[in-house]
Amino acid sequence: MAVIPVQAFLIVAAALFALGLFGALRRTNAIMVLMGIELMLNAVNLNLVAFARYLQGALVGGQVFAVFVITVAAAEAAIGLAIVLLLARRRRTIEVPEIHDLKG
Amino acid sequence: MKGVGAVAEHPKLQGVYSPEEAAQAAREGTVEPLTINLGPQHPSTHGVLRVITTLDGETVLKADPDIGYLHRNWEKIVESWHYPQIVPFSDRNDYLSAIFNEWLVCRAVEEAMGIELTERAQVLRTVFAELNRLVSHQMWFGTYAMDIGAFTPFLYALRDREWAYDLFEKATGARQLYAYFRIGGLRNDVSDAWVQELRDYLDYFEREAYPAYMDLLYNNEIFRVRSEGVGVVPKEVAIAYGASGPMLRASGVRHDIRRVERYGVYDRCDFDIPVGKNGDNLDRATVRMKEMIESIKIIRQCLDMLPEGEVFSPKTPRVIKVPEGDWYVRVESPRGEIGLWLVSTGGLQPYRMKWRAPSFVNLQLLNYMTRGEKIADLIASLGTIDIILGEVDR
Amino acid sequence: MPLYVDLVVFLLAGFTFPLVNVLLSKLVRRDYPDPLKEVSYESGIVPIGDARVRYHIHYYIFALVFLVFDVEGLFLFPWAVVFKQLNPAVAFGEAVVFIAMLVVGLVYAWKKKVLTWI
Amino acid sequence: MSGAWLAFAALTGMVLYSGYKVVTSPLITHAALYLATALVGVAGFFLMLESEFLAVVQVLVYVGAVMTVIIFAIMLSDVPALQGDPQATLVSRLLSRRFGSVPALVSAGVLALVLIGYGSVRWAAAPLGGAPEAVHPLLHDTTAQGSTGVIGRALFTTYLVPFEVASLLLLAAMVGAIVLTRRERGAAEKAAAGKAGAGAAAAAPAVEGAAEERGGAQFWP
Amino acid sequence: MDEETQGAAEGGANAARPPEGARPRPASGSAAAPGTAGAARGGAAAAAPAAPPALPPELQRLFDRVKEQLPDVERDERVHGALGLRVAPERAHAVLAALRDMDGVRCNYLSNLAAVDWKDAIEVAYHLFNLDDPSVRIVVKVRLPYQGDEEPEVDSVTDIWPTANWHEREAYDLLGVRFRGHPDLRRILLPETYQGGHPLRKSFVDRRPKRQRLVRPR
Amino acid sequence: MQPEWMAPWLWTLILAVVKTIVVIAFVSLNAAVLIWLERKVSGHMQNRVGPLRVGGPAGILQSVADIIKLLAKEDFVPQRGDRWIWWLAPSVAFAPAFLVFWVLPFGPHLVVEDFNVGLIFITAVTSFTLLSIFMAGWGSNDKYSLIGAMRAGAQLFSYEIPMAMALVAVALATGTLNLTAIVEKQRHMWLIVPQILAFLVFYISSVAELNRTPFDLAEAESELVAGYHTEYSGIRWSMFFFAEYTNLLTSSALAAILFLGGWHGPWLPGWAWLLIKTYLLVFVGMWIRWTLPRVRIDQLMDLGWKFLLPVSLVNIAATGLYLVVVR
Amino acid sequence: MSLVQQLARTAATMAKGHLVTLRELFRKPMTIHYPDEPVPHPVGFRSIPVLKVNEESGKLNCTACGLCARSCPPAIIFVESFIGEDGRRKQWPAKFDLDLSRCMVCNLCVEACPFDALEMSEDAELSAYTIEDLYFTMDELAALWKTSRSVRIAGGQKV
Repeated sequence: MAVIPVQAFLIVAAALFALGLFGALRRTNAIMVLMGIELMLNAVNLNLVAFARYLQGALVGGQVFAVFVITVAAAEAAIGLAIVLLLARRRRTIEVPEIHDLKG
Repeated sequence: MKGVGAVAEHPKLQGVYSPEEAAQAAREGTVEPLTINLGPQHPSTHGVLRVITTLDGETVLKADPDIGYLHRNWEKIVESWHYPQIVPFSDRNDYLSAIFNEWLVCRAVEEAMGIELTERAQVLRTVFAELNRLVSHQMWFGTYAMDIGAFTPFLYALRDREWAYDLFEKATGARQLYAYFRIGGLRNDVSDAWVQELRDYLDYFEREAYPAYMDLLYNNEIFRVRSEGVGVVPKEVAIAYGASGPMLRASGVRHDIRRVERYGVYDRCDFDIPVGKNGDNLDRATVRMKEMIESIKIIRQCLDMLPEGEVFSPKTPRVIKVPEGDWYVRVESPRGEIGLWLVSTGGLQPYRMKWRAPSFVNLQLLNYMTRGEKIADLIASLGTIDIILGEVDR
Repeated sequence: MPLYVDLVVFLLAGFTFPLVNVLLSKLVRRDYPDPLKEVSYESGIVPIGDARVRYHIHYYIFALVFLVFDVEGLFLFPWAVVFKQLNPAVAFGEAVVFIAMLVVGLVYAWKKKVLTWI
Repeated sequence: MSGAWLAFAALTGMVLYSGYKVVTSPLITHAALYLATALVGVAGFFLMLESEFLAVVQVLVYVGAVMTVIIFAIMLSDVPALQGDPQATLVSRLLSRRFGSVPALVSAGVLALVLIGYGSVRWAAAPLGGAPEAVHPLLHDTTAQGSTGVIGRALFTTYLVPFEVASLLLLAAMVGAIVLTRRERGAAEKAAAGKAGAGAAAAAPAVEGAAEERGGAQFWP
Repeated sequence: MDEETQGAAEGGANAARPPEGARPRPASGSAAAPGTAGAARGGAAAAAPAAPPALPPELQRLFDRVKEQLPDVERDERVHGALGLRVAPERAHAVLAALRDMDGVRCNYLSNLAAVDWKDAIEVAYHLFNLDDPSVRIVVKVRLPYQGDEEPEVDSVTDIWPTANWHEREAYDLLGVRFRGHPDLRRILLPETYQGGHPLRKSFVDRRPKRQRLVRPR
Repeated sequence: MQPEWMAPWLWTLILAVVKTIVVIAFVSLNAAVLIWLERKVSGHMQNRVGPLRVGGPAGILQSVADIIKLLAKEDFVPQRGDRWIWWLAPSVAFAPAFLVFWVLPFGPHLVVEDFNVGLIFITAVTSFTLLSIFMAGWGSNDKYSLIGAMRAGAQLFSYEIPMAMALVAVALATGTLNLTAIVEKQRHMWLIVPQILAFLVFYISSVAELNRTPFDLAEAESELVAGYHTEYSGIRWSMFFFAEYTNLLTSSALAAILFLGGWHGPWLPGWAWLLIKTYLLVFVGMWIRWTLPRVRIDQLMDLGWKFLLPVSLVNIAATGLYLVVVR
Repeated sequence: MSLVQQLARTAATMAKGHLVTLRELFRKPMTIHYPDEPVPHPVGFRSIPVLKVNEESGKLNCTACGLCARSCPPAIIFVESFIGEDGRRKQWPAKFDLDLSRCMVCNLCVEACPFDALEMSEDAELSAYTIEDLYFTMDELAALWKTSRSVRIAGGQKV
């Protein structure tokens, strides 16, 4: 089995992170922004797992951290989408630049 | 004001959700109305009924039945027909219980002309009517089971109906649209063998089919929770909306044309009128299930008292000519009170005939029954109204 | 590293099998195109308005509760697996605390009637 | 080029292409489906990295739950607002300041920064497929549990506090989401729940009694 | 309350057997049905027979009771087997409301609402019953003169009996009677776009192309 | 086994393809058999005879005739829908049903991959079904389809959780997520005995997840005509059907593996026992389907959240407590 | 009712329902394999009116009196008498057509016929691909009478 250096994974993760960041910044639609954030979190997870696999001392820690990241991502999605939905219903828009305050 | 008057002002009876109201509610975000057509080509509208339904999620805001897809203007057509010709054509109104339509027309003309029926004809008419009620309720049972998603009871109902239809076929020559009653009596008599077979059928139904219905569907817990408390029609509302038949009786009104009017031999038969309490789907189902047993009771009594004799009254005039005047005659069909308003100017043809179809009147309650309930309940409630579109649209 | 070749092949096969069938059908069948056939079905009459309107929010609340419980499953599976390798009482206590938190959420949702379909 | 590299390349292509489509696709539903693809690709990476538990959980939580919640949110929002502007071409969008150029520059900067950082590190060559148990005692796998057991043991010993905190987080998320999305009772709900509404005082008592009856039909108590 | 006692409490006379207040046998009911054919073709209002046929005693009692409180109603002799009443269009709503609430009458059940075209007038008939007392059976007729394609008007009774809603829509659809105050007066059986008039009018002409007789080519 | 001249990767690939073909053949055969069986069972339960004319005494070739008919049927594409999503939905429906066979053991060694997190893998993979239903509904742009998709979503959400909790109980009782290992643990006692509650919860949930009566709300024909696949016709529609029957098989097989001792049984070979148990459960599913009426959406939700979920949580706690006490 | 009781009741009722279907599974189906097996019709089953042929003379009983046509509600019987060479109406029909597509199978024509010329045929398998094919002429109606069992039921006899 050939060796895939850890850098390869890290570069992919970095690229994914950049894509997510690009999406999160670029999109004006709140749901799309959330999707960008999910991409970024996945990039982080990829990093964590890759590091865990290669820096073998940190093996467990990385994976467990990835689990927590997934948890946080889920919680974030739940709350974020709930807010988005609320805005969509109250303000009739989910375009981020048009939402200036978050008061109900 | 007291009594029924107050019911008419109940908020639920007013026009529900006008377009402006709906738009207002949508603006406020309290409802998200979605308008959907149930029908005319839909698996569970029992024909070509179209219900324009406004939904909020799964909840029905408004169910507006749009009828008339089967309209053929029966009332106009019969204005140019002779009275005997109207009898077979009336079969097509309520095609699942055609006997009652024939009986209604015959009864109206006989009453107007003062024709006395022979005893045997009276008893046999009652027998056929009750057998047809039994068959019609069986069919209702099957279709209601289909409406709430059980397929098998439907086929059991069809199976048990088949024997009854064979009996009809033997006696009348047809399975559904009998054209059997004639003004002044019946077209033909039945044999003793037929009577015996009818007894066998009743025994079979009571001993085998009916318990199976009860076990398979009626006692089933899912059936219960699907029907209980759904489509409630309180007593006052049922009366105010002119509901009749099982619809009315399920709401707790002990009213039956068989007792109120004197026709057939019902006044000599001993039978109960099952009534419900709450007027929900379960009560309507219960009333119909019990009516099956009552029908069997009536048929048995009639068969016991069946006299020998002619079935066609010899005093019937050759030319059917109704004197001037108008008559309103009612018959208790499986779906409720069929009424016929016969306006005559003394000719061979009616001047006007108005067919008061029970399904037509009962269907009005659909909006009332289903508002605020689930779309699945809309279908179930529609099933317990037990509409026949041939009758609704006429 | 285990061989996941099978998995990839299965995935591809599962994904393409319906498409292959559709292509096969295309070879076999004859089409009689008609614009009326493409109208979406709404009981035999022309649909009123767009189907893609806002749907009821109540569907969504279930989705959110589901999401939370799904993540709970994510923690409970490893717990169940390693249960016998840990000190059982301690492991049990840990999980009980964890589940209790979610039961609190469930009870809250129950009491707030969001689990009651309207 | 070995099989591992081939798989790596395929997954990279899948993840990056889908990620790219997520951020550029004009239709939000397509973006969501591309996001699902990207997440599956990341799960593939996890499989390559021998953490099958995480891979499966990634699919379970992300695709099974988060993605469907996102799609629900899309369906429940006002759809025309979500359709995007199909007229705008990609190039024009990328060149526009608000929708393209600035985010692109920022992202490129971040990417460059990270890559430069990576470049300055000396990496220990740790090959895939080594014998892990030699390195870490926890990895000594006797029960065919793989990474599940590893994570489980770590979770319930070393990371116990974060684990319980996670449950608190989930509770908070659930309560928060419920509080946010529970709207005032709609008119229909009122009609269903309180049939004996404001005007019912005038109605006959039987009407109200029936209304109470109706509310009581529940499948399970 | 269980079913039996409930029925006994409410069903009253209906539950008893044989029904006390039930309608007499047809023969006797229609014995008083002469009516001069042809002369009364213009409707009951036009005919003025010398001696109105006697009512059965219970209907006579009912009529006396009604007449006492509503002096402006007249008997309609065309009606058989029930008490026929005629009332002027402008009084129709008030009389019907009174019939519903009047003691001893209480017509709580509108069984049927129908109209008939007498060429110079449309007659709307309300068939009323009392569910608790089978002997109460009243037909109220309102005569609405019209000419040509006019659509005569009468007050809607949907506020008295909600069931009138569809009946009135049907009468509007098929006979062209406008009911004032009806919440939703649309065509019901015919399509709302139907332009051909009102089919149950005697003057109605079916303008659709006639169906071709189908003969097998030989 | 492997020839000398062949590169290892090629050999792996060939093996994988062979396995795929075998599984596809099995799945297709199974779908055909199940379609025939369902029609036959429903027919006889309803006092009819079911398929009779095609192929021999009992119409055994009925499914073949069906497939030919479906292949030859015209394929309508809804005009206003999202064509791509609509197009891909059958694939997304079928792929997860198929992927389950990657971990499903039919004998001690009769398994494609003895994946050590097989249990969660199945749960994870089947959650794609929801995605496909959404895609079908959204792509059709039809009100019935969308309501059906919404209902399916709510329904799958609500039953995924009790099902997962039942599986947690299984994992707790056996201490592993590997399906083969779980079966081996049942050598002496089937898991249904201690885990009867989990079995019931699992079975009810799997019936619900399969969208079969009494939980077929997503395609309730009396309300929603055909639910999410209203707009599909011909072979595309049959792919949903295909996926449904494959899912029926896999969930029954999973129930047999997890609770009914898998391939353990006397006299017969293991795979035969598993198949017998599986098809017995399939028959029970059909039996239920043709007996019960459909529940309503609120009752469905109540059953899932307010009954099955608490029961499964209690079951987990009880199992855990038992393990604590016994040790 | 306690939860346990309700559960027990639910389980019991459902089990009962399942037993019904299971019992049915092993019963003989009631299906008649229709095109393969004939469906027996009882005497008196009505399909359409057909013209009776006099067994002695081999001619139709019909005298073209037109009573049947007048009694027919949808007016689908078209009768014309035979006009002889002398220009007088003869007592047999020149035309007796029946538009079955609108026939109500009501038996009124049979009852109206004073000459025992019409009977109701038992042959119900008259499906056709076009509506024109449902138009029957005199000869076809007579041929139908010969090939199928027909019976005249009118006036209260026992069946």
